[in-house]
Amino acid sequence: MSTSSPLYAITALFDSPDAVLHAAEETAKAGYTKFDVHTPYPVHGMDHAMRLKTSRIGIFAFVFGSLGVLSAVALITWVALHEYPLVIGGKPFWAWPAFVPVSFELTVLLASVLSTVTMIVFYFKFPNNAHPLHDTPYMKAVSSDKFGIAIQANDPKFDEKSVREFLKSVHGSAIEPVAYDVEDLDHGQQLLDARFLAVLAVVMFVVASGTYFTLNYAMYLPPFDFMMEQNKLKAQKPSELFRDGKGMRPPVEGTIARGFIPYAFHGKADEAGKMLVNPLLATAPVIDRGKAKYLTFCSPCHGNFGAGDSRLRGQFPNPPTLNSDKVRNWSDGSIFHVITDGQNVMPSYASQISRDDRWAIVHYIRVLQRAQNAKEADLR
Amino acid sequence: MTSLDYTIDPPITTRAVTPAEIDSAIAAPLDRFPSKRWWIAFGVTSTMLAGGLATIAYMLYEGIGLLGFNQPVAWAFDITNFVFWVGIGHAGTLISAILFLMRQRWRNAIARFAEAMTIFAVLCAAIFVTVAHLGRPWLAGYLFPYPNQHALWVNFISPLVWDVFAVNTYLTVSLVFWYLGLIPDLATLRDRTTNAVKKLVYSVLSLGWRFSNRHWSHYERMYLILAGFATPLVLSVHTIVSFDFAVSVNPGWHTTIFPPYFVAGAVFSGFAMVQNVLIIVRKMFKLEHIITMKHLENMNKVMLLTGSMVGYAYAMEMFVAWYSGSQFERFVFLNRALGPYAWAYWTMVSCNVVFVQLFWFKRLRLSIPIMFAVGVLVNVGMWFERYVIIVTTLSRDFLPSSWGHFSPTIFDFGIMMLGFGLFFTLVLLFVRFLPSIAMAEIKAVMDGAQAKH
Amino acid sequence: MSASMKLPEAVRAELPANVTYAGWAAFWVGVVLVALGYLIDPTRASFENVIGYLLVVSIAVGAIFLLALEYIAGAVWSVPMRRVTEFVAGLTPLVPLAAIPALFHLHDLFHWTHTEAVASDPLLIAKEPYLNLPFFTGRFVAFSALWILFYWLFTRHSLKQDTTRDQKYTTYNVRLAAAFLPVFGVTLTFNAIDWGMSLEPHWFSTIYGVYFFSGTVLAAVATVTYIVVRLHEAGMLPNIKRDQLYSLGAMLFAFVNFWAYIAFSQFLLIWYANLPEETFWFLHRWQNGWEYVSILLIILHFAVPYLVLLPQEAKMNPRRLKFMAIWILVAHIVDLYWLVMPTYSKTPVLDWSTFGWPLLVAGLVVSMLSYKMKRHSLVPVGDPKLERGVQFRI
Amino acid sequence: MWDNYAALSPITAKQLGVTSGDLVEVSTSDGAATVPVFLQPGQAENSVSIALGYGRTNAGPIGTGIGFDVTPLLGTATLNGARILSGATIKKTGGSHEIVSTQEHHALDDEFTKELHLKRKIVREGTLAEYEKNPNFLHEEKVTYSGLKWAMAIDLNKCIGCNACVAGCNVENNIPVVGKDQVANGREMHWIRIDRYYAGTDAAPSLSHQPMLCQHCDNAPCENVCPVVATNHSPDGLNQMAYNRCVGTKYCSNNCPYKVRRFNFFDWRDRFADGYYEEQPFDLVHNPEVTVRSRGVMEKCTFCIQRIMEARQHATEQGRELKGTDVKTACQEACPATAIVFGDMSDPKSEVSKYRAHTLGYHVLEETNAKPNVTYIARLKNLGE
Repeated sequence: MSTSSPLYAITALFDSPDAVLHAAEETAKAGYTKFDVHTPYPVHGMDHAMRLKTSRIGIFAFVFGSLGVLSAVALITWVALHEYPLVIGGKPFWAWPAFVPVSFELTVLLASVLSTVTMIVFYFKFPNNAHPLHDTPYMKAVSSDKFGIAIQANDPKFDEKSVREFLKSVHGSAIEPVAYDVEDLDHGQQLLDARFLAVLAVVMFVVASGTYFTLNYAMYLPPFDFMMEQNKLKAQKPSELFRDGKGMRPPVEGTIARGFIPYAFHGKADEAGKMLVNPLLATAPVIDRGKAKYLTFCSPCHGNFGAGDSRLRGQFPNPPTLNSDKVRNWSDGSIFHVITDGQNVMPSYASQISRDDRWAIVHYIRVLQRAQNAKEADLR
Repeated sequence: MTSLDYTIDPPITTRAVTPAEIDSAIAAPLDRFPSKRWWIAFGVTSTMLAGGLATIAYMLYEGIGLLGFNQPVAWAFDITNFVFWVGIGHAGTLISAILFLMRQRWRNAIARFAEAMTIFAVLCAAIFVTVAHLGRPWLAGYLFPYPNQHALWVNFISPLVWDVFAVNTYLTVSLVFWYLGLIPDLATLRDRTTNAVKKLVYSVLSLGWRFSNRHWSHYERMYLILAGFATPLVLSVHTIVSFDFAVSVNPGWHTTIFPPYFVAGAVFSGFAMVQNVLIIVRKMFKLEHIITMKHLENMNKVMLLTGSMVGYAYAMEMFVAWYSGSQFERFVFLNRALGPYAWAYWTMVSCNVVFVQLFWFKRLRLSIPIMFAVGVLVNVGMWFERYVIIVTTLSRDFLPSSWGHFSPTIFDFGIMMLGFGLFFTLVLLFVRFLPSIAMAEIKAVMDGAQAKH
Repeated sequence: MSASMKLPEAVRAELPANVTYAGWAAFWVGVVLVALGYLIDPTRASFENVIGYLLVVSIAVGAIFLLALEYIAGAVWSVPMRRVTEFVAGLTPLVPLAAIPALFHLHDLFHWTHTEAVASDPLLIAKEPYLNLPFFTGRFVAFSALWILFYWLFTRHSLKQDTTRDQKYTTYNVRLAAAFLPVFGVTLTFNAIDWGMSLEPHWFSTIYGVYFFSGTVLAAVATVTYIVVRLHEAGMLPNIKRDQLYSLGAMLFAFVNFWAYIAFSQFLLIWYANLPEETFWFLHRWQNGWEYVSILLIILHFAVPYLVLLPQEAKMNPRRLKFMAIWILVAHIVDLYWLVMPTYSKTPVLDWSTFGWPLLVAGLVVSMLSYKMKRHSLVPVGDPKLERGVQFRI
Repeated sequence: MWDNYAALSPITAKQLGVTSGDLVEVSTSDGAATVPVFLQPGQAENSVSIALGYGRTNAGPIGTGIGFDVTPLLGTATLNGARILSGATIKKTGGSHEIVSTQEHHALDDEFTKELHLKRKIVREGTLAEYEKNPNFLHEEKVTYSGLKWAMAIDLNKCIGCNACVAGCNVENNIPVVGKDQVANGREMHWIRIDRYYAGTDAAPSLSHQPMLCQHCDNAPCENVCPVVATNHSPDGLNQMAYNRCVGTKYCSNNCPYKVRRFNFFDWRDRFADGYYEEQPFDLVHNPEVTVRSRGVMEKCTFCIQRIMEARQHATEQGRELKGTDVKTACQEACPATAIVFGDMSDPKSEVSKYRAHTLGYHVLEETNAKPNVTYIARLKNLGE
């Protein structure tokens, strides 16, 4: 406490709550506004004596509580009705009685924690360990069993001599000046201090990345990866058990699977064109089906109307039109064979398109061909 | 009965003490090297804790099948211990919040201690309901609602999610409440100590508190508001724990009286635990003049009251099970009293309802050995209450084909040890490092503490 | 305590004549309405009689409970106003009278009294050892006798203290209170089961007794609060300060919350488990117009009192307390109506006959107060805790 | 039941002074074997039945050393001929063997627990005469739904209690074997089980059995209580499990009135017999369409959802709506008596709808209002009055 540093306040100590209450009343009456009373515990009636306004912290609690209930209801409603509605136990999606407990808890949580933080940070301007009163004999006294008054130097009516006399007049003892520590001078609220913000940023980064790592990786690390590595042989996975290393076993030679009809004309386009006959009748449902399959599998190259004018034109050898005389004169079997076996750069579609669907496509191609080359009779 | 004089306020301490004496009496254990007895106790509890942690680690490695539960008794020691510890945690908030709102001045001497025990007990409960209970505890994060790529949230209809919210809220609010009360005391310790390290720690923890009346004014209002929030919160927490059972369709679990009954039971067991620990602490730290016989007697009276409420609930359950006429209900309650777990049921009834009736007599209420014994029995009884509710109900429910028996394994006792080890270790550390009685609050209610105008 | 404090002298205040007349008028109008109701539709009248009976029980027996609570808790704030509570409890000897008309119509009220219905219903056969007329009547007589006995003992000790100023009577009453609380718990519960729950004999809920208890305390505190505030305003209770009023307001607030807590717990559990054996009771109260009564009940009995009494200032504001006391009494009557009447009628019924019993009871409370005030001091001057009670500060 | 045993009627056992678990020596003219006793009400007096095929010495990690070899009882003449022998004697040897059964035995003379399955209407039965007189002696509530909704019906008249459904389900759904010690602790994993109940007296017992599996309730109590929505309802009426989401609170099992949920207390596959399950060729044994569940996860009957999905895929390929008849569950296929019917209950013409509408159809534990989708057809007995 060097004498060169500026004065913070003049302090005085009192021995009983009555004495300090009386002194506080007198101080307020004398017109001092920047003064404070320090007591080891709250003394009843002091607010009135110091002419303090009733604390408004209750309003914060009410606001934060309302925020809690609203955010809970909003979150639950959004989840239950919009984000992922699930049928649970035959209950309605918005099962309001079941939402009451969580809403209540969030209300209490936000109201309690946020209003306490508000009080400490905004009303008390804490954390602040650099106050001039700290580490003074005055503080040591009022933290145990004495009662004190400090009239601050920045009070408009402050005058060291008159304050000392005033304190003496209200029977204060140990009247002492308290000065600012040099390093205390600029220390007020330090929430926006750069160092504090830097620490905060580091903490945020560590917490955020830790949470991310935990939620996305740590929970599934071995040995907790049980269901990710299941002891079962999935289709097309290898198996060490078999000499050829294939998990899927090929059928025994000369056998065919139930319901499977082998295609006898692989590589025999001419025969297929001669021998195969479309087994489906050109009914409306068949043509609709053919259209759907055509638009799915054929149109990407051959175009929506079979004109060979898709967006792929120019990227590859150009897909041919299906409306050419050549194709129009093909038999149904030839078209079927090309779909089944492929031709030039066109691969086989046998695995994607079922047999019946291929025949339906053939019907639809006929429809397209006829539409592009309509005779007058068709228009009637 | 002439000894009682109704015209005067009952004194707070048994002999006149000055505020400075309060400070030194309470801060003394913090300033000296712990006694040999403390080290022995600490050794025992930390060994229990270590044993419990080893059990948990082995379970994590091998699977929770190490515990004894089965189909149909899929909950047993884990949830019994969870409910037990949550229950213990209820005395603290009751003392600190509800008795505060009722302006029971005697609560000031024991509030700090009870609040600390609340926090420790809720921590124990949280451990049981996650690592000792879940089949895949490493996925416990799924119980929290957080945005994720599956767009899947928690089931807000499930009572277990309510539990997550309730226990976490309770833990957080209790911590805030407890810490708020600690701030002035930490500031007092800061100003008392001569040790530089302690001074630094207390300075940081006390956040720069300086006993300013401009702060006290907000502080007192905030304390009142927190008490106002904590009161419904404490009811809601054990209510929600009771919902864990009562929302089910199982006869014996689905009983509408569960919410108030569980709350009463929780307060009952919590008071028994606080009373037991305080009896030891006041003796060890020579605080008999601050934590007086009157405190213990009042706690015993609360135990008598809540114990009788629990007895009322047992009787109502029995009566209404009979009155319902439903064969499932009737069977379950007969099965409790006469079935394979009848021993547990009658242990529960005798410990919770019968023994506590000794407290009708003032002499027994004031006898330390008797009240200590009854307190222990109450906690045994309350543990068995949860055991009876969980195990007997599940072991024989709707389909006789699926009935079963539960018998605990050594690992069940291992996790149980974890709870007691953790709790008492934390209690021992607490009495060693923090003021176990709220100094500022005691000073505020002593004779002559307030102005007589 | 300081010797400067002057102990209050015995206060002999009388209600103004017009208030007493209004009380008697309300009483007789109520009696006429009830009698007319019985003449026109005895079944409906007996259901309304049950509401009236439960209302009297909750006010009178609730007041005895408040007396016991003060003694057992060693509370001091309520001592200066305890006579009011005692006067309200003075209704206790009249409680059985309120049930007598209904006792002659038990057959209209209770399905389980129909032997032919019981014979074909396994559930009712199972309940017969409890739900039968001799036992029912026996319980009614026993409960009434116990309540009157405890009322008589409590007030006798308290009144004796006015003259003797002997502290031993306080000790007597503390012990009496300890004995009363278990008796209160059991009798109130089974009385509620008898007159409320067994109206729908298939339904059961273990929390029913607690539910009725929450309403009981609320009704008693509201009655006492209203009278205390009115007497205070009339200058007859000068020792009551904002601090004592605050305690009354806090009790109202606490029990409004407690009621909501119990009511919601019961509803949530039954809604959630969705067992037909329980849900039908709530379904009756959520159909054919009863849903509006249910919603009204939530607003009347919880939402409004909660919001109005929430601020600290409101709990000590005499005008607001007076208003909320009446409000809560009305809500309590709606609560009883909601408990009882759905058994009588598929749709809510409301006309002149509904008001018979509330008027009768209100008149009775005023007349009882007027009668008692003429005979006894309005302040328990001999109570050793009186001085502390007067000095009580929050 | 883990081992084989000598089934004796309670009355015969009382005469011999033995009870379940006691070892007895059974001898025939050809030889003798020591077997534990298991009381079976309904077994004919003075007779004993024993299952063959146990007590093998070389049957792999699971089969070796399980049960008791009773082949010595069979002489060369009987080995290939009739297996019904007369003139056998039984002698108590002292000593006992722990017999592990998935269902507790309830004494027929304990009034407290006796015949609860009938009192609770879990198993409903009538007599033929009763049915002829009044076909509506059971009452069934009718509910209407729209859209495809899966349901099952089990005809208790047809069910012979052979356990083929249990085996079929185990194979289809990758259900692990848990070992005798775990079965003893009530941790068997079967998704479908045959519940059996006794009624009457020791002298004249009557047996009821009932296949019990997940009932896929409309108001499933298990779904409400799951905190992580790991179990919920599909639009086609299935009560489904998301194994990946399950954290293992086990509340669903507690709240299931039928106790059909099964919990993986361990990773059964690495636990049993030194990780025997993880060896080759067990990856080939497991159905690739079904998750191999890990420890800490709850599981239960899915109504063979993998088959439903496959059928739905075929239907989509063929450009048509999925029909109820497209799917057969594994238990249904395995049932030799066609007691199990599965299909679309929204289709009034489907077989399962007819069963649901049948006057003998009932749901187990209707009191709980769970609205199950498994209908049982009450068993009629012809007492030949």
